[in-house]
Amino acid sequence: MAILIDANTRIVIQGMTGVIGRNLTQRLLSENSPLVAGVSPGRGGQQVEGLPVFDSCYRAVRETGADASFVSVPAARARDAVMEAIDAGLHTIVVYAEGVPVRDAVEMRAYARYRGARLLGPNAAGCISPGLANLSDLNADWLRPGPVGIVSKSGTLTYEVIDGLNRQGLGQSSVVCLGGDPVVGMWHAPVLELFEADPQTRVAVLVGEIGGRSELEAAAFIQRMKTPVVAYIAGRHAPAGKRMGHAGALMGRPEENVPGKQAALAEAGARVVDSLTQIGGAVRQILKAAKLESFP
Amino acid sequence: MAILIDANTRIVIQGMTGVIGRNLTQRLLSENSPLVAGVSPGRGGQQVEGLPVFDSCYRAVRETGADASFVSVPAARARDAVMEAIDAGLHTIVVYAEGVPVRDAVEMRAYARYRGARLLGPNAAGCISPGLANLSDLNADWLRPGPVGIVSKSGTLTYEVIDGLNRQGLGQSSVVCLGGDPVVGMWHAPVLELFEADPQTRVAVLVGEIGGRSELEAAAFIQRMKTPVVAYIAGRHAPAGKRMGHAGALMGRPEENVPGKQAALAEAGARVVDSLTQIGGAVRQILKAAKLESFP
Amino acid sequence: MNLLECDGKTLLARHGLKIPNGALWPRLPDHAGQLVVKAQIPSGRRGALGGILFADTPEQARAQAENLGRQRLGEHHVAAVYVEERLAIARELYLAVALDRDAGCQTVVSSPDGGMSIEEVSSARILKMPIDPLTGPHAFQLAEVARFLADGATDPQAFVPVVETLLRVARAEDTELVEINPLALLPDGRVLAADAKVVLDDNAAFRRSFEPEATLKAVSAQSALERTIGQAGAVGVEVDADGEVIAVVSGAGLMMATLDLLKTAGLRVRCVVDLGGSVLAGGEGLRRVFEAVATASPKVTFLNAFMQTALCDEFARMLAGAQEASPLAGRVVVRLKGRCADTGREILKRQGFEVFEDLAPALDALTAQTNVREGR
Amino acid sequence: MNLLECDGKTLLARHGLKIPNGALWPRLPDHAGQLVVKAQIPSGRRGALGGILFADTPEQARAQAENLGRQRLGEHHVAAVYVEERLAIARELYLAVALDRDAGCQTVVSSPDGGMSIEEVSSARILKMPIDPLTGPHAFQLAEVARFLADGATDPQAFVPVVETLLRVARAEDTELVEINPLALLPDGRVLAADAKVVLDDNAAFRRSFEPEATLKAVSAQSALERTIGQAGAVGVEVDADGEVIAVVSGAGLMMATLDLLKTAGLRVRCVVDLGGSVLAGGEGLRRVFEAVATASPKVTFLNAFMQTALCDEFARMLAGAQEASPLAGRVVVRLKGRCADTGREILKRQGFEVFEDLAPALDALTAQTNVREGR
Repeated sequence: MAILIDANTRIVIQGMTGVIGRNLTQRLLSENSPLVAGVSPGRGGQQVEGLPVFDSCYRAVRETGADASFVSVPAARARDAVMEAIDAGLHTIVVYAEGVPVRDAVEMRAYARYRGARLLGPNAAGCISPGLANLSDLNADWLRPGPVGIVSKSGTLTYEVIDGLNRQGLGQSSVVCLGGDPVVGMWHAPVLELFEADPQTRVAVLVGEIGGRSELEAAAFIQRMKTPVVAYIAGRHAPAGKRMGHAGALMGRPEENVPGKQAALAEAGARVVDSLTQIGGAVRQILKAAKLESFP
Repeated sequence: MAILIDANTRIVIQGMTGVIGRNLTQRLLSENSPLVAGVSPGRGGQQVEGLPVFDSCYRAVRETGADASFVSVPAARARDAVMEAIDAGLHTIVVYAEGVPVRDAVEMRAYARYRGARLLGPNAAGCISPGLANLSDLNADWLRPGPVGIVSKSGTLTYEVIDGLNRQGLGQSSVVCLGGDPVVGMWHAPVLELFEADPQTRVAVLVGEIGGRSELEAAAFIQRMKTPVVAYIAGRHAPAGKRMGHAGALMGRPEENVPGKQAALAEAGARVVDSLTQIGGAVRQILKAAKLESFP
Repeated sequence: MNLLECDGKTLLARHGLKIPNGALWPRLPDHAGQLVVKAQIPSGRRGALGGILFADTPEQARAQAENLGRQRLGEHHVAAVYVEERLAIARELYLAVALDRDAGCQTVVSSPDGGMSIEEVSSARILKMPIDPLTGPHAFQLAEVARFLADGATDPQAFVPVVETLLRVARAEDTELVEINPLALLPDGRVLAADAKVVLDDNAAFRRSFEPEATLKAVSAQSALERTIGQAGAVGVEVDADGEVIAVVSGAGLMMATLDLLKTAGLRVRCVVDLGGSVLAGGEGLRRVFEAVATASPKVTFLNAFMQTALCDEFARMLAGAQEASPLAGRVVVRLKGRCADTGREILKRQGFEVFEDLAPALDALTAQTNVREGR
Repeated sequence: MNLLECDGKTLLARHGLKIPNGALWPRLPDHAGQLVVKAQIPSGRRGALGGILFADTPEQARAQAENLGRQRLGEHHVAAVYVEERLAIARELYLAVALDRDAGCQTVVSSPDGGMSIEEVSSARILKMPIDPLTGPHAFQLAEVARFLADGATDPQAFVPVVETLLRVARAEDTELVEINPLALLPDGRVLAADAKVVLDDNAAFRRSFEPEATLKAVSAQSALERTIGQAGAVGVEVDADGEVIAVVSGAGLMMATLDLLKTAGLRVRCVVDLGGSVLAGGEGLRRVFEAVATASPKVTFLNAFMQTALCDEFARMLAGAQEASPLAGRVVVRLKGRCADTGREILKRQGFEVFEDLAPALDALTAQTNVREGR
């Protein structure tokens, strides 16, 4: 099992004929990710790496049964691309672009919620279910199937988490990167909800950062969650008033800073670690303890 | 128990200072329905039967904690009244007016679904949970608490169903009238879903009519439903091409006529009766059989 | 309300859609070339019925129009005749905006294959594009419809403003259907509405300024009896012109169920009437409904009223008044139940009506003494 | 981008909001009566700092403005001086449209109690009205805000167009915040924006035509080092002016985590840099980032890069080139991991850098040889 995407997912790349789109196409095909088509208005009928390119998401859905999209278009065009994807019925959508106007992000998010689509981003690395499907900027070679689900805002930070798990010999069920902008489609909690329902996921790792209430909403859900959660929040030493690379990472009200989020998560029953480097070990311990419990 | 409304519901009447609003206020108060306020723009500060009237739903919600509304305004003003009610957080809303433009009904319905509000109507009698709360045009004196849930498009037809149940000595958990217009907020299926989850409801009665797909969607849900359902569809002998009093009751595609809907419901496991007068007896039989099963 | 072609086109033109140069006879369009003379009837089979003629000169058109205006085509009297320039059409397409009651939105229906009934077009050649009521149409939706209409053969861009305008018409005029079939692509690239079928939402009349030019009566599908009942504020549905029973019922749902009960019992029903809330509320409308019923001289009038909020005794008094003003000649069977119904029934018994509280005995009385159709 | 009052007001006026008659000194407004002379600094405490002066004559205003323009108020250099008519105000209100990142929408914030910081107003006197992004503002929402502002004391209708316009500004100009405090109700019933605080979304600059008139540099919260790094296409965050370590990291999330690790290890960090995708993609930006870092002469530069898609050997070659063009004087500790990282590390070792594959040994190297702050 996995969440959000699996081997039956049918992926399109919006903006496939651009440089980033072509590179991603090559990579996803080399990884055997279930990529079926591209969408580039005005370029319908062309091919990229043997895959058909359509003028619209509507046509791609009609001709290929596509249901997920990696939106690889410039920031200024992301809104329309996402709205069209949602309208055409693509229900898992990743917006890679950084620098999307927040008004556009607001509209994408509202439309996705209204229409029941799952939107990662803007400014998101996307999601990957190792061995099944890749709808992300992450390199599938570094992951392997396993019992750990990861939900993070940041893509680069996620590499580090995966590395920590690899050291412990632990693979991933799915890895989900939500994006670093102040307004993004999905928050941590609904992803945790999917991990909770996924039999493969034995432990969930939540990686958060300062700013916004996503991690606090997640804490409220963790209180009712059976799957154990390891949580790490970045930005403890961020100087006040500065945007920390992610437009959304900004010191805010006390509960939105590291101590506030850590406290909420710990109180909800998550295993909170102070350092990035402690995540792998914490996951290993929980799995070990669970095994001892089930085989006394 | 009951569905949609109960003794903890806090009802406002939008248009309370009008003639219909005042009459309804008197009646609901005489029935001890939990009515808390009225809303009439420009009349904030007035009182009706000792209840405060507010200028807006926002104020009514803030001052009284209201969560349900009976919209008793002229058809031309229904859209704005409903949009405001939804926006202010009233989550169970009945639109009584007949003759609402279909564009307005379309917008109300979309907004209610988007924001998670439960909308009955336009052209709906509303809903009532006997002994607990009345958010309808129905007279509470004719109902009493019991094991039967009723969901119907029509209010007047519902009187007849209640009469049939009364003859069998059977009361109601809740009675829900969806409205006779072609586009209304809730359909039968989500109400059945609520009945299914309600421990008081031992049998659900579905009353439908020709036109539209609501009863067909309900049939799809009944297949997974444990609570037994008795179903009746009006309009078998309606002449083709005529609107049968309800703007939405119109012979359409074969599956939307009486034989088509009856077949879908019967196949899904509902007990389908041909005549209005057979509903009470059918419910009685099902309850009797269930009792024999549980006390062998 | 169904508009005739000429009014539909006027409505479209008002919002900026191009239509052929045309005029309602006895006027003629100011056009030098060939003309088309079109009977204004609400039927898609107009051409097959001989309702579309071609004229080389204004004189010929005038003669054809005069002749056509006197005809009956199929079941329709020709209400009016519309004369317009004859177009040289390169391609015939289909474009409509239709209310989808189940999806709860307007839907753009388009096909590159126009000129025939849309039911005859294969589904692969039809694109249905639902328009979200909260966001309205998106630019990429218009582009997709335009691409589908262009069908790879012409520049899609020419269709974008047409689709956009048609959606604006649907919204601004509160249409249930606005259909252009064919949408004509001319050799010079212009796109024109060569026909127009428009159904307006009557409930939105209060916010619409449009007044049809052609007479409406030919368009109305209502019978004379239905119209009279409608003018009194109730809803009448004629079932069988030879029927013996007219049923007057206190509500739409119960009306349908009552019709089912009567027909299942083998009775021949002339008409059913839904009194509706406004009629129940006041005496004048009720009196006029009963006047209309009386003029139809039914052998049996069945009044089926079950009222939990309105008062049955008041209702009975209004009814008694109506009976005195315009008496019903045949039997009157009454089922009256609800608030203060005992008094109400007493009042009506004194009028000589056969009065019951419950539906079953009332139906028994009806079937016992009325001719039941053979082979029920 | 934060606009100064004068530019904020220009923006509001462009959309039709009334503002006092004013001009940016050395110009003076064409006004006969008393004047207000206002220092243009991004601080809500401007009045308390002596940044608002009143003048009876243009001569007095000119003298005050000249003096004020040379001053420093609190931490701010006065960027510009704005002179406007002095208003007779009947009531001071508060109105703002603020982006609510958590609700994911614009929210109208209003209070009948303006003129002070909104944080000082009791919550019962503040109305927050979220605006749905799909439907936009409803008429009944504008009416509710207007009623709240009127507070039963005046006609709400005067406020409806003000609220509507402010929402139009927020949408058309892509604002994160547009705040009018006080919103002035004059004795004659007019409503004016007596102050304006506007924060624009920089990401939307491509679709906005507005050019601020006043100098921006005073508004920018960026340090010189941050600005230089920003101009190279990366994001620099200055942490401690006396810090010894500059960390350059391959991504925003990892940058934050790296800062946490360094600080927790007791190191004093001058600045952290997020290289971002565009810098990683090409040599020129990377060279300029390293040039900027070199000019800051850090005792230690820590490069922390973990890349799964970009190639580490190419990255190392670009880095070597940058080092040759503008060498870093102090120690350079590198953690390089990812695709083709073996070759990359070899290249960087040859540059004399201390190179590691994993984070832990790199951190050990940093703490072992760098001054660790006392009392960590």
